Formats: sequence, structure tokens, C-alpha cells
Amino acid sequence: QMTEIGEGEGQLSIVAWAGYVERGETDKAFDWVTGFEEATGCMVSVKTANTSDEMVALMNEGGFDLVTASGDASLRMIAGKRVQPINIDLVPSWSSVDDRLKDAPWHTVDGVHYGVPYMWGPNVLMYNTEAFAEAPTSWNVVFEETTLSDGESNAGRVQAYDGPIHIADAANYLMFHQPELGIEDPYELNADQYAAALDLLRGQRELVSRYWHDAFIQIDDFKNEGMVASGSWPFQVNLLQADNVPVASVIPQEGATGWADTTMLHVDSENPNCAYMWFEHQLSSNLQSDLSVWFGAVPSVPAACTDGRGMQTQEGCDANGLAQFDKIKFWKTPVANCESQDECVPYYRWVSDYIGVIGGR
Amino acid sequence: MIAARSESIGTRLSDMLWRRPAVLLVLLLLPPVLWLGIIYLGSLFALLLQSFFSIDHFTGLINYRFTLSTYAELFTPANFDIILRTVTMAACCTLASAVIAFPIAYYAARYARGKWRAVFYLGIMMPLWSSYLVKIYAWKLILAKEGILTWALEGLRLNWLLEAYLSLPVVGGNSLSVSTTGTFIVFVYVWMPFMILPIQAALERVPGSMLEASGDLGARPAQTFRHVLFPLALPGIVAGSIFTFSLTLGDYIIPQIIGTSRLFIGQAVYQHQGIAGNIPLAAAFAVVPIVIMGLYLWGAKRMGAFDAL
Amino acid sequence: MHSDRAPLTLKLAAAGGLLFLHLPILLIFVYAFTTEEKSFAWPPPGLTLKWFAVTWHRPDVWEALALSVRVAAISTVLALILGTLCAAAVSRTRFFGRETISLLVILPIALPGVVTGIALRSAFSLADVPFSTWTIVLGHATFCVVIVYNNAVARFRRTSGSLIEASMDLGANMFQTLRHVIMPNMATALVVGGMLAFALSFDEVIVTTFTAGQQQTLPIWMLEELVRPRERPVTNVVAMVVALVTMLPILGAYYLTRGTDQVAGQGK
Amino acid sequence: MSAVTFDKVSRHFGAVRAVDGVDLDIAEGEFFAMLGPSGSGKTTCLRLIAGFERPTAGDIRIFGEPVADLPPYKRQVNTVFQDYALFPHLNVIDNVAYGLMIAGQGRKPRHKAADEALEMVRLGGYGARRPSELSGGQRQRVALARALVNKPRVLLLDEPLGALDLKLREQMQEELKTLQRQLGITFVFVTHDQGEALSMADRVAVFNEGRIIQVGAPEDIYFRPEVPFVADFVGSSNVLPAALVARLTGENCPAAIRPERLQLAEDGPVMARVTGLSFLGLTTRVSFEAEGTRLTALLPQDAPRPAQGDLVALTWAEGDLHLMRAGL
Amino acid sequence: MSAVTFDKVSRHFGAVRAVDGVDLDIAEGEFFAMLGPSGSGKTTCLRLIAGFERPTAGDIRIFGEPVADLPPYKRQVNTVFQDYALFPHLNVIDNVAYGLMIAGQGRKPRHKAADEALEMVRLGGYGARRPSELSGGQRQRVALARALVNKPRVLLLDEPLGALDLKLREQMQEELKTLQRQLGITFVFVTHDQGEALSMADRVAVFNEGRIIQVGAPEDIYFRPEVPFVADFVGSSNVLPAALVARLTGENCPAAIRPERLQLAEDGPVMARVTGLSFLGLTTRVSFEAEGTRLTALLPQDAPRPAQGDLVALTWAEGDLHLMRAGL
Ligand SMILES: Nc1ncnc2c1ncn2[C@@H]1O[C@H](COP(=O)(O)OP(=O)(O)OP(=O)(O)O)[C@@H](O)[C@H]1O
Ligand SMILES: Nc1ncnc2c1ncn2[C@@H]1O[C@H](COP(=O)(O)OP(=O)(O)OP(=O)(O)O)[C@@H](O)[C@H]1O
Ligand SMILES: NCCCCNCCCN
Ligand SMILES: [Mg+2]
Ligand SMILES: [Mg+2]
Repeated sequence: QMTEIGEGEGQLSIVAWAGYVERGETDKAFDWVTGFEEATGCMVSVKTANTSDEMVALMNEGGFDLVTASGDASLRMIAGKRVQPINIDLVPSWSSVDDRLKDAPWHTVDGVHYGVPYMWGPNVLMYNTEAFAEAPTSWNVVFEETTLSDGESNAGRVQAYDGPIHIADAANYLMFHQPELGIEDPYELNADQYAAALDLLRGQRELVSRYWHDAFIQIDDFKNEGMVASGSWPFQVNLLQADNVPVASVIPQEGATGWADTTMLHVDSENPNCAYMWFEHQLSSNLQSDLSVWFGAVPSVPAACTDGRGMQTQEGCDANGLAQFDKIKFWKTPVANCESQDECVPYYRWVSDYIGVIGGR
Repeated sequence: MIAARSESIGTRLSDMLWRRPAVLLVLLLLPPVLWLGIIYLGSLFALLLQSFFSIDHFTGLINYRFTLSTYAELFTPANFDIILRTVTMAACCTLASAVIAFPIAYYAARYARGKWRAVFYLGIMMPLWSSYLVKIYAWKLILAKEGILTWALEGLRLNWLLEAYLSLPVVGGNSLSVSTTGTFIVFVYVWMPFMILPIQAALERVPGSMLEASGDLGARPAQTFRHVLFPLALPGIVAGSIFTFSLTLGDYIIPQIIGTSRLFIGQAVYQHQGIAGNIPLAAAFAVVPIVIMGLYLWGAKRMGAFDAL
Repeated sequence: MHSDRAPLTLKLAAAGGLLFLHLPILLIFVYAFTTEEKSFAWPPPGLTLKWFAVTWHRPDVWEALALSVRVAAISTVLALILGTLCAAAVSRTRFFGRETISLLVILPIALPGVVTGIALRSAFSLADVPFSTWTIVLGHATFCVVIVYNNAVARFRRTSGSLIEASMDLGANMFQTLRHVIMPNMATALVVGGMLAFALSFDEVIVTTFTAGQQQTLPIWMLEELVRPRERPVTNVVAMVVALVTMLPILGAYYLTRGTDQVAGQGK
Repeated sequence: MSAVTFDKVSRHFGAVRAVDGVDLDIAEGEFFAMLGPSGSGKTTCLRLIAGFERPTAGDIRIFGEPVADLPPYKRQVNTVFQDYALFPHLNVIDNVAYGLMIAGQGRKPRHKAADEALEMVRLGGYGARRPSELSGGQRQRVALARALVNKPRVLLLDEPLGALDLKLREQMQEELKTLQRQLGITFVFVTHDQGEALSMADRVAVFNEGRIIQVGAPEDIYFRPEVPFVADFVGSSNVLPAALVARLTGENCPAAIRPERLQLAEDGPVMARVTGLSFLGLTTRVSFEAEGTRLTALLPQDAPRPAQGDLVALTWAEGDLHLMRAGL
Repeated sequence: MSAVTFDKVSRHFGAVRAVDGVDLDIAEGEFFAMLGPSGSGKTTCLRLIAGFERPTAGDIRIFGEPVADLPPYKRQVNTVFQDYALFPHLNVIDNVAYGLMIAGQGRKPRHKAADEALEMVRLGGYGARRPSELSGGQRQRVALARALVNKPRVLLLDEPLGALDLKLREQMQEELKTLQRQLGITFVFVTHDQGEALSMADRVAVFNEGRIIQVGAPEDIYFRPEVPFVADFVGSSNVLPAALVARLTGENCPAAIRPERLQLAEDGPVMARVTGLSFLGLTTRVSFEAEGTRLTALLPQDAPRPAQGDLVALTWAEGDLHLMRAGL
């Protein structure tokens, strides 16, 4: 653990979700890297990862300083000792972090902090407004065959996320529609609950032409492949709307899974000083505000919604789900010895079974 | 002067090599054998080694203890599906490539003369060497639901044909670009040029008198093709199929961009390695094409296909 | 069977096959000129040359290009050395294990790129080799050797062995023979092999993704751009220019081997 | 009846007149040889009969039937190719049975027929081998069997012995002749080897530059060449230029005299200087230079030999000087 | 003085005994021919002299000096290769001057010497051509000039005429002989053509299966073969088996008799059935079958010819039956 911040090393490499670390290349207005580089002399390089598994793999492989890990990745990296404890005293703006996040269990183990909260938000249901006369109210439009208001079936026109964590979305759906299964937490499933979720997903396989894996490819598919509904991130919704594609998003009645991301520092980081400078930067600059607009997420620093340091406004934060914190089931890694019941199906089974489901098993 | 020259270092070294030809052979072979033997085979061996390790499923860290459990995982239904799917696809692509490549190779070998020879040469080489990624992307534009093929078929009022095809099970889908057929087309497109040259080379070695002899003995052109030309071109086809088969077996970019999201071996290797960080399983998956190609090369060698390479 | 006239069906099948090969490539060329930036409207709403200028001013393109050229150049030189030595050994002498050597040379191209890629990748991580230009070169040179090897072996086979003996018979020691007889006779084959190896390395993605770490070669840049486009036509401009530029070595190879029995680029 | 008739047949390739207005009449059952230097159109003639080439002008008939529109696979003619053209992917028996298989014969009967054909060329028991496992002479006989098994009415042979070495060649020459006599099939045989044509054929056609220069029985061709080309090409006769012949005989035309008919004498019509001597075993070849003309004599083993540089007189018996037409 | 001596020289390739215990002594200035069937070890012998192969046993000396450790480029020996081995990337003059260039001669003098060598083989003015622009005979002469320009003390020629056609071949045979006589260089000449060996060489070594069977002057080899192999291989003598010879002469050994010495007679020691007749121009070849032995006679043009199937008596002059050692 660091005790003081020294001279910057001149560089910083970050593993991040697409759209998380922008230097104005896609849209000049959204740039929270150039200023940081000018101020600290730490030149930032970004490796985009598409899934939590990929993030874990990249961090295991090494060579990176920071990672914007979601809850389903963070604990794995802590357990694998790929990330180091954070000295929050070296991050002056720590106090401005949303209290609900300060000690969140996905980055705090035995009272030790392993990261600085970055951004959080829901996995929304994105839909095409021409296919849906009214906003859908249930995730059933991506799980069950129905005729949409444009008169055609949804079969072949919906997508699902190409990561095993999508099983939790199915569990979340079942939690609402089949309470008799007794699911309390979509990430903690016993054998029966898990089997039911897989069954639901097998049915979904009939509807899905192609699973989405990469935010930009999903954007393409909504433009060119006639896709009309899918679980998605606000990021894609924003970009598609900017391109005048008729899409909108909603959090349906079942609620939604979501992510709460934490910036974590690699155990072997060669640029820890720059990394601590980034920690402070991510909390104190325009980043929280602009990124929440750009990605459609909620800042970890509530003040960023209102204090005018960036583009975000209170309405914007509300729209992105600021008030829904408790309704969102944040991604976390499924483990065998779970809290809500005796024994749960662990994540590695999720991985192989989801490959099977997509493969038609 | 001449005496001095004859005792130059070159000459003395040369004398030594003449007296010990084995030394020359060793000097020639050493660099390539070291390179391929240490770097390449060494890496393959390292890979093989990894496949006998396993991964801690929670942390994603490798457990360096010998186990066969990773191989056992290959035989779970989901993974075995991947292998079967890939091998089937590779076989179909190889077959289709041979069918499409044959007439081109045959024409180039037997009939193209003078400037047509150059045209054929460039016509074959240009696609072979132009960017692989760009070709895939071109196909995405063609096959997309809102793509050029749809546009063209609309113009021809033949949409119904495509619709009817897409409604077929297994090969169909919402659009060609998300169907197995799409993956197949692009695979064939990208690897087929690798089939043309070996077939052409094999056909160029068939003397014209062989075909005349067949006609002379009463065979109509179709019979000559079946009984003489095809069997003689076969080593070339097998040589070409080494490429089409192996390249399909290992590709992970095409099925990721065009297809049904069902994994192929290449993707499994790529994802388990790069995305899931499960290097042992990725290694075990990589051993599958090694074994398949090993058998394939062994068979090809027996057919004399190496001479046509 | 009149051997100078092709049957119509054959002509149609051959022409159809060639069209199938070429139309998609032409498509990319067209898109390099489209005025539509975000999506791929067909037919393109309008044509413009501005993307060439835009591309010219993109530093990331130049960086990727520079890396690709560097990697391809070094790999080609290595492949030339290794491939020629191997070809010389295999075609000049018979020795135990000769077959094994040619199999060893063919293997990197006969096994799928992912296998080569992941094998090198895991070897690098076992040996703690950090990613660099050289890790990419290591992979590329390995599968480029076979290209040079094939060309060199074919030429050695055609150059009768008695030429070397004739030279020694006339008083030249082995090095003089190398300089005055072997090199002049091998030159075109090596140039062709080198050009083809360069082109192969220049376009390789599959192995490179495993051995590049965070570096971007031009194909990796393209892969990234195709998936996460910023200015799509720029990708097409790059693709078109690369296609046209790789045609030069191919054409060169053709003219150098014209009239010989060997088909340049065979066994890629 | 005529087996093959050519009526002013030409085959031009662009500017090359490979065959140029050839008239030809090959009788049924005949052993007919086509002899001529390289490029003189022999192979093209054969290919015209087989149907691999079509004439640019003229008519070809086979047993009286015009074959202009008959593709090779419909002609009752089979060919033994110069390079044998055995199918490398088939073993010997399947090579021989190929024509029968194409004709739709079952496996059993066609193998039986092929076996018999192999017996005929004395290759019984070789059926299971691949062509690559045979020697040149054996391959040649397989090619022969493969053609004969179809019972063609005309058999075409394009320099079938060209690739064989001397001993095998002589042996095959006799075998071919015997076979032809047994079967009674018309053989059309192409060669550029004078000895081969003379020793095997009933009649020989001498080709040059796409035309037939002379047709006749071997003795006619050998002893009675009509033009210097034939005299020189067939058996390397000495050709005496018209001027010399005019001085010797008064006739103003070229004349031929065979090397074995030239004799050394005390005195004779021509004085010549010895420029070379070669022991050939059976004979000794002596080269001379006489009045600007190169002459060759073959002296029998027991004749006295002159020495290099000697000036000697040459003479010959009355009828040995053979007067010819000028031209060619 | 001996130009080349072999002392029990062997060259084995694995199990193949290419050259097997050969003793040889080639005199300076001699025209020496190596004759034998394909695979008998002639080329390997030549390559041992040139230094392209090294003996597995035995010693080789060139002009008395042991050459075991002398690489080809240090031997005063030059080779004319069967395929000529002209350097395709050099023009004719540079091909010929190659050896002089390697020896360090300047451009001017070596081109002058090369020009002279080209004149000698009658190719003056061809210097600027590429080898690919020459005919076979011309290439052969360039190869010769390229070897001779280095003034070797021994010139090795491996079937240099093998690829040429009959006429050119006879012409080159004479030229080579003349050249050798002029230059006085030792020529070692490999061929499998009996006629060529006999007509050109001062002495001939007959090879079989890696061994030398007989060495001697052409007439010795031809008329006095020591073993049946030589009799049969050199000029196709009739070999009479020991049993038959025993009946005829009382000696129990095989004997040879040349085809041209067999005569048809009313009555004679051997009765034979005529199995074939071939008109060869100069002679007629008649094949017989006599007591299980195949015999061949060459009858002169004017001798009466028997008919196929006739039973005739064969006879010969006293000294024509040549008794041999048994074996081979
Ligand atoms: N397909 C062709 N195209 C052009 N020219 C041809 C063709 N076939 C033959 N010729 C030419 O026609 C002439 C006669 O050729 P042909 O093969 O009949 O000669 P040949 O008498 O068989 O000679 P050889 O003894 O060398 O086989 C030659 O000049 C040859 O080059
Ligand atoms: N490098 C080699 N490796 C193995 N065997 C060889 C080699 N060179 C020659 N031989 C064998 O040695 C034997 C003699 O060969 P050589 O070339 O000396 O025969 P040759 O008398 O010149 O025959 P030809 O008339 O066919 O040229 C042959 O059986 C040949 O196969
Ligand atoms: N146009 C280039 C296609 C790339 C093929 N790569 C083959 C490499 C095999 N290891
Ligand atoms: Mg011919
Ligand atoms: Mg030889």
C-alpha cells in the first residue's frame, strides 16, 4: 500500500469499458484525458475490454496499471491478488464519494479498500420506437416470443449479452415471474433456480440471431441488421440516438441488473503515482459529470450532477437512475458458498453452460 | 599471386567443408532448425504443457499441477459441439472451395495463354493477397439485413427467394450475416484462393497426351474428367485443402463478425485465452486442430500432396 | 477433345469464380469514396475524395503502418536467411531426417494461426518475454520461412546440381561458387519469395493479435477500426491503398517468374 | 480396301504449315511408316487420323467413311503415344482395361480381356504394378496392350521406341512386327529413325516440311531415292552434286551413292583426301573430301584402311550411282 | 607417366556398390573410354577423378599425386558435364572465361583466351549469346571450350554426346577426336554407346556393376571379348553356351561369334530356324533359334535371304568362334 504520492512516471495504462476513457476522438466535446495528461504529464493509454472475464484475463496477464472493474470481476481480482489495497488518505476527494459506494462489498474486503468507485448504472432495455408503439414494460420482449406492435414477431430481432453474467438477467426475470422458485438474489442460484434460468435462456436462443459482445457491434446491428430490442447500456442508446436511429430505453417492471464499477490498481503497477493522480482526477474533475452524460451512467460523486463542473444535470442523473440504486442488482461474481442459501452454482459453471446455451445445448 | 589466393581464408574454410560435408550440412541446418525447433516447436510444447494444467475457476489463476481434467472439459457437450461444428464447417468449406476453385484452376492451367495467363494470374493472386479483414467486412456489408444483397434482390424482386432460404432451419436465420450460411460463404470466399494454385499446379503437370489417350480409348469428355483428370488433380486438391481446412479450423475473426454467435474452435481458443483467461482450456482446444491437422498431413503426404504444395 | 478451345460451361464457371472473388473487393474501393460517414448506405449517396486527405492526416494510421512495415521487413529478412539455408540443405544433400525438416517448415503454415499465436503467447508468458516488435517478428518470421523455402527449393530443383560442381571444377572454392553461381541463379527466386513473405506478414492478423500485446500493426488497427469505427471511409481508404500497394510485389513476382515452371506465391 | 485415305489434307497452325496438302492411301493390314526429320509433320498427320486435330483443308476417310465430324472417342482407331501416356493413378491391368471400362464392360470380363492382352505383349503377371514401377520397354508394351485390347481397325504408333535403348529397341521392333502380322491390324508408325522405318514397314512415306516427298517400299526408298533429300536422309547416302555427275556421266542431275558401295581403288573417277577414320566394329567409317564435297565410305572389317591425309581414288560398281531428280 | 591411377578404389552409397574395387591406369595423352550399361558406375568413377565424390576405400592418384584431400577446385582436371552445366546467367564468353576469372585474370586477357577457345571449337562470334540461345551441339562445344581454356591435364567427359541427334553426334565424334589429337590432353570419356567407345577411344574399359570387366584397345574388346558379358554388350555378339561349344569344339567354355561372321550354308555345324528378318539398309538382320539359343546374323545386301520359318544351316570361318572365360 502506498503511503505517499511521488513524481508521476509519465504514463498510465488503463483497461476500461468501451466509452469509459475518452479523449475526444469520437466526439470532441467528451474529453477527460487530455486535461489530465497536460496537468500530470502521465500519458494515458487505454485497452478496451468487452466483458468482465476479459478484464480479469487482461489483469492476470499483467502490464496494466488500472482497470475499471465491475462487481463480477473485482472480487475475483482481489482474491487472485491481482490488485493492491488503496490508501484512501492519498485521494483527497474520497469524501465526496456517494456514501452508498464508499464501503461497497465489491471493492471492500475486511475493511480494506481495493479501489475507487468510478461509475454505476443499470442494464437498460433498449428498443426501437418504430417496432414498439409504446415503451415495453417487461423484459418478456427479449425472453419470450411475442408479436410486436409493427405486426411482426420479435424472433430474430432481439439480442442478448454475450457474457455468462446474462444468466443473472434471466434469474432476475424469473424472480419476478416465478416467485415459487424462491430466487432472492439473481447471482445466488441453487441448482433448480439455475436450471430454470438456463431453460429460459434456451428459449431465448430461438429468438436471438446473434448475441452482442461489443457495444459498437450492437450499434451496427441496430442500424443494419433490423434489431429492435435488447438488454443494453445507456451508452449505446445515446450513440444511436445521436445518429437519429429511433431507439429509446427503459427499466422494465422486473427491475434490472446493473454495474457499479471501481477503478483498481494492479498489484505490480509500474506507475502507481500516476494511478493515484488518476484516482483523484476521476473524482474531482469534469470526468464524473461528462462521463455520466456520455455513457448514460450515474456518477459516483453525487455532487457532479449539480455542481456544474461538467455537462451533467440533476435531471440527467435522475434519468440515468440515480434514485434507483436499491432496485438495481449490481453485477457480482457468483460463488458456491453464497449468503442467501446453502450452496449456489459457481461462476465457472455459468461460463461453460452459457457457451452451451449459445451453442444450442 | 595465385598461390596466395588459393590459401585465402575462404579457400581453407572451403577445403575443410569439402573434407567434412557433414559440417556444411550442420551449418546450413543449424539456424532454421534452431529457430523452428526451439521457438516454434518449443512454443507448441509449452502450449501442450499448459493444457495439462487447470484453472482456478474463481480467481482465473492457473493451477500448475498436472491434470487431465482440462481435456475432460473438451468433451462436455457444449465444447464437443464446438469441435464438431468447426470440423463440419471446415469440411464443407474445403469441399465448396474445391468445387469453385477447380474450374478456375483448370481454365488457367489448360486454356489461358498469353495475356489471359497474366489476367488469370493476377485475378487469382489479387484476392489471395488483399486484406483479409477488409474482405470480411465487405461481406458484412453485402450480407447484412439492410445490406447490398437485399438491395439487389429487392431490385430484382427476388426477395422472397432469400426469405424462403432464411426460413430454413440450421442454415437460415434472421439475415445471412447472422446465419451459418453467411459464415460459410465468407469462409469459402476468404480461403478458396488458397485452393486454386495447388490445383493449377497439379493440372499443369498432367500431360495433354493423358487426356488424348483417354479420348482415344473411347471416353467422352465427362468420362475423361471423372476417370483421368480428377484423380490426377486430387493431390493438388488435397494440398489446397490443407490450407482451406486448417485456416477454417483456426479462424476466430470471421465467425465473430458473421454468424450465429455459436463458437468455433478458433473463437474458443481466443476467448478462453484472451477473454476468460483460461489458458489451460484454450491450450487443450488448440491441441484439437494440431491433432486433426497432424492426421490430415499424414494422409496428405501418403497421397503425394506435398509435391503439389 | 480439341485442346485449344474451352467448353462454354468451363468458361462460365471460371469467369463466375473470378467474379465471386473480385466483386466484394471492388465494393470496398467504392466505399472509400462515399460521402456518407456513419453508415453504409448502398448505393453511396455521393462520391468524394476527401477521405484520402483525412486519412493522410491521421497519425494513428501512420504509426500502425510504420510498425507493419518494420515487422514485415525484419520478418522477411529473417525468413530469407532461414528459408534459403533450409532449402539449400534439403535440396543439396540427402540426410536422415530430411522429410522431418520439410515437415517442420510446412507446419507453421499448415497449423491454424491461432495455434501458432497462442503457442507463442504462452511461451512468452512462461519465459517472461515482454511484448515488443520482436515478439511480433518472431511469429511472422516463423510462418514466412515456408514461403521463401518453397520458392528457393523450387529454384534449387531447377538449377541443376552440376552447376555448382562445374564451378568448383573450374577452380572456384565454395564461397566463390556461392557468389558467382549460386546467388545469381537464386536471386529472382529469393526476391519473389521475399516479396511474398513481406505481403503475408503485412496482412497477418490472427497470429499478431496474440503476439502484439498493445501494439497496433496495420491489420490490427483495421480490426479495431472496423469494430469501433471513428471515420469508416478512412478504413476503406487504408484498405484500398494497402490492396493496391500489395499488388506491386505480386506483379513483380509475376514478372520475375514469368516463363518459368513455377507459380509464384504458391503454397502461401 | 483403304484403311486411311487423305485427300489434299492440310493442317496449318497460323503461319506454320504443319501438314500441307498431303495425299495418302494406307491399305488395310499394311504396316505403314511415316519417316522424316523433326518438325516435318508426322505427328500432326497421326493426330489427324486419331482425331486430336482437325484438318484445315481436305478430307480424311477411315475405311471409306469421312471422319470430319467424328471425335476421337468415336473412331475405331487407337494410339500408342510417344510418351506412352499411361495413367499413373491406375495399375497396369486397369490401364489396359480402361477402354473396356469406358465401353461399359463389367469388372470381370474386362480384366480377363486385359490379362489376355498383357499375355500377348508378354507381361502376364504385371497387372498389379503401377506404371512407375515398370521399365521403359515394359511401359511401351503396356501402352500397346491398352490400345490393342480395344480391337482397333487401325493402330497409330508415334515413335513408340524413341525412348528405348538400343538393345530393347531392336527387340521391340521384332515383336511389333510379329504382332502386326499375327493380328492383321493396320499399323501406322511414326519415326525419325531411318533404320527403324526400313526394317519394320511394308511401305514408308518420307516427310519433309509438311509434305510427303516419296512413298514406297523400304528397298525403293533406300536404293532408289527420287530426290537428294531422301538419299541423304535415308541411310546417309553420299549426294554428288549435278556438276560432278555431269562430268562423270554426262547427265546434269544430282546422284546418290551409298557409303558401303564406295570402294578404294588404285585408280578411279574421283580423287579424294581422307579426313577421318572411325572404327565402328562391323565396319570402318572413312570420311573424304573430294572436289569440295564431303563423302563417306564404310569399309568392311577386312578391307585395307587408308591413313588420315592420304589421297586415294574412289570407285563404284556400275549400277550403284543412282541418278535423281533435282530439287529438294 | 600415368595420368590417373586407381588402386582398389571403391565408392559405396549405403548398400549400393557404385564403384567396387576398381584398379585403373590411364596413360598421359590417352583417349580413354569407359563403357558400360546404365548404373554400372561409370559416372561415379569420373566424379571420383574430378573430386565430386570421395572414395570409401582405395587411393586415387593424378599424375602420381594422391588426391584424397584435394577438393575439385585444386585438381588439374576439368569436366564436360553430360547436361553441359553452362551457367545460365552468364553469356557464352563469360561462361568460357569463368575459370580464368576465378583464377584472378583480368577482363581483357581472359576474354581474349576465351575467344581463342571458342574459335577452337568453331564458335567464334557466339560470345555474346546466352546458353539458352544455342542449339544442343553448340552448347556442348561451349562446355568443351570452357573446360579446355583452363588447360587441364586431364579432361573428363560424361556422355557429352548423349543428347545430340545421330548426324550431329557423328560429326562431334570426329571433332572431339581431332581436338584430342591436336592438344595431346588425356581424355577420359564416359558412354554407354558401344559404337562411340569403339570409334573414338585408344583404350576402352568395360564396366558392369561397379567393376571393370575388361580393358583394352577397341579391336580387342570387339573381337576378343574375355567374357560373355563383353561379347554381348559390345556389338551384340552371339554367345554360344558352354554345352554347345563343347559339342562343337570339345572345349567346355562359352564362345562368341559376331553376327556378321555367321553365314548361311547348305550344311554346317548348327541347324537353326529363321524367326525374323529385318531390312536394315546396309545389311539384313536375320534372327534364328538354334538348340534353345537365340542367334543373329547380319547378311550383306547382296546375299540370298532365307524366309521366315526356314530351317537353315549356319557356319563360320575358322577363327571367328572366339572362346571365352565362363562367368559373367
Ligand atoms: N499445336 C500446334 N501449334 C502450332 N504449331 C504446331 C502445333 N503442333 C505442331 N506444330 C508445328 O507443326 C510442325 C510439324 O509438327 P509435328 O509435331 O507434326 O512434327 P513431327 O514430324 O512429328 O516432328 P518430331 O519428329 O519432332 O516429333 C512443327 O513445326 C511444329 O512446330
Ligand atoms: N549419390 C548417390 N547415392 C546413392 N546411389 C548412387 C549415387 N550416385 C550413384 N548411385 C548409384 O550408383 C550406381 C552407379 O551409378 P553411376 O551414376 O555411376 O552409373 P553410370 O554407369 O554412370 O550409369 P548411367 O549410364 O545411367 O549414367 C547406380 O546404381 C546408382 O544408382
Ligand atoms: N491474405 C492473408 C491471409 C492470411 C493467412 N494467414 C495464414 C497464416 C497461417 N498461420
Ligand atoms: Mg512428332
Ligand atoms: Mg552416368
